[in-house]
Amino acid sequence: MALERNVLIMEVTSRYKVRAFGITKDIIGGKETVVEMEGSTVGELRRYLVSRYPSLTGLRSLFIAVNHTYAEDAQGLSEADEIALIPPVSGG
Amino acid sequence: MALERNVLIMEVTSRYKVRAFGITKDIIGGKETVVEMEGSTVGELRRYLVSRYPSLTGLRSLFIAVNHTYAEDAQGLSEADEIALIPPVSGG
Amino acid sequence: MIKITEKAIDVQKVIDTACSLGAGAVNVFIGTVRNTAHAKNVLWLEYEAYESMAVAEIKKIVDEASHRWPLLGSGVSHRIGTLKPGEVSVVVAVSTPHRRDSFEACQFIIDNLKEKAPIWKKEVFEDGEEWISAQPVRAVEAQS
Amino acid sequence: MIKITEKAIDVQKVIDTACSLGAGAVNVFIGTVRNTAHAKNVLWLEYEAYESMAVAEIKKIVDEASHRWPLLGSGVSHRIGTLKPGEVSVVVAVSTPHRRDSFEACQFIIDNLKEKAPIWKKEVFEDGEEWISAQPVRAVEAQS
Repeated sequence: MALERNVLIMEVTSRYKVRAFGITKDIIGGKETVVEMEGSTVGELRRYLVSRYPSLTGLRSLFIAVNHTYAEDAQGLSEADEIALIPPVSGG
Repeated sequence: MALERNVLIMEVTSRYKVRAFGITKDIIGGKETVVEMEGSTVGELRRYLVSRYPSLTGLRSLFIAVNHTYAEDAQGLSEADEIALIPPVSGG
Repeated sequence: MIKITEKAIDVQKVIDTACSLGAGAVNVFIGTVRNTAHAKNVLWLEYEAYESMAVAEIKKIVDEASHRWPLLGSGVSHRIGTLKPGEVSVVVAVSTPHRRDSFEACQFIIDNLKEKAPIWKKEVFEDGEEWISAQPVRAVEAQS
Repeated sequence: MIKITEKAIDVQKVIDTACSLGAGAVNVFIGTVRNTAHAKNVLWLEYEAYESMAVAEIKKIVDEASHRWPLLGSGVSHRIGTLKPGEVSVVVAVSTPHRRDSFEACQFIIDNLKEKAPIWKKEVFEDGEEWISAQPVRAVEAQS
């Protein structure tokens, strides 16, 4: 615990809540996961998730939404953002 | 009457009932008119009607339907046919 | 189902007629009476049809559509008589397995119906009335 | 009106939302659950949505449509939860002064909704289930 607090103070590791929908719910095993990682962009989050859940690479596409909007990989993240995994959509 | 019967026997004059719709109802002054004329094609009927009701030439188009189908001018008519004037349609 | 009727059209019923369990797509066109025409207020419209021929012509159009697209069901209902602004004058509904076909087939049917079905409308204004598209001088204004 | 709902969609209500007295044309697209997919019998579908984002994305699409076409009214309702064959999954309705625009705008909205709205369906067969279009190998078969 002391170590973790120390890391947070150094602002190297961030903690993001990530919601999952459709097939990504099956892949990550739930509706939400918490990611603690170094890095603060959508692209970094994507690489982190793909390394933790390799099955994500089997999807036809994988977008990440930040605050209800499709996000580019370069976009920065803050811990308060609502982040979601968007596998290929199939509404209609 | 004697004359008329004589003419019919000679098969020169035919008697067609012609229904009218839309603006042609206003032009011929009713839902139906009876035409007695020499001639037995749609084209001849059209020329007869236009000479009797010159306002018909002011229409954007004028089709004649025979037995519920648009007819060409060369088509022959028989007295039993259901004949109708079709001014420009505007349904929908 | 092809119908010419003096009664208000039940849109849902026309849709139900067109639906099919094998269809994934239903497209519906609804024509309604606009409250203005040529910048004048329309009080009401009078629709008239040569009913037996109108049904026959619309049937030909629907048959042609079902040759061009994989129609699984269709319904066409056209109202006649007096219609006020906002009221439904015509409903065309078609169902197909996939959506693009449903749009194309529905548009084909309404486009051809407007061009060929012997149905006429007269617009009634405060200061007169007029059979739509009947005379050349009016033809340009009345396009819709 | 843009709505994501677990209840059966009342098609007429969506149409009513889209209607306008100045409109002459209403186009409606209705998506229904087909009873077969990939030549297998579909028992039911499970629809899931990221609701807040789905509403936001659909709103963007409708706004874009109203820049491109003279929309006088619109309504979009998408159902989620368990749907059986024949049930309505989505309704899009738009009204415009003239009919061509209504077809184009309605098709634009449903095409974009299917491409962008975060909504997912899982087909449930007798022998298994599958998230539609999720995996590359399925992508070709599942096009509709």
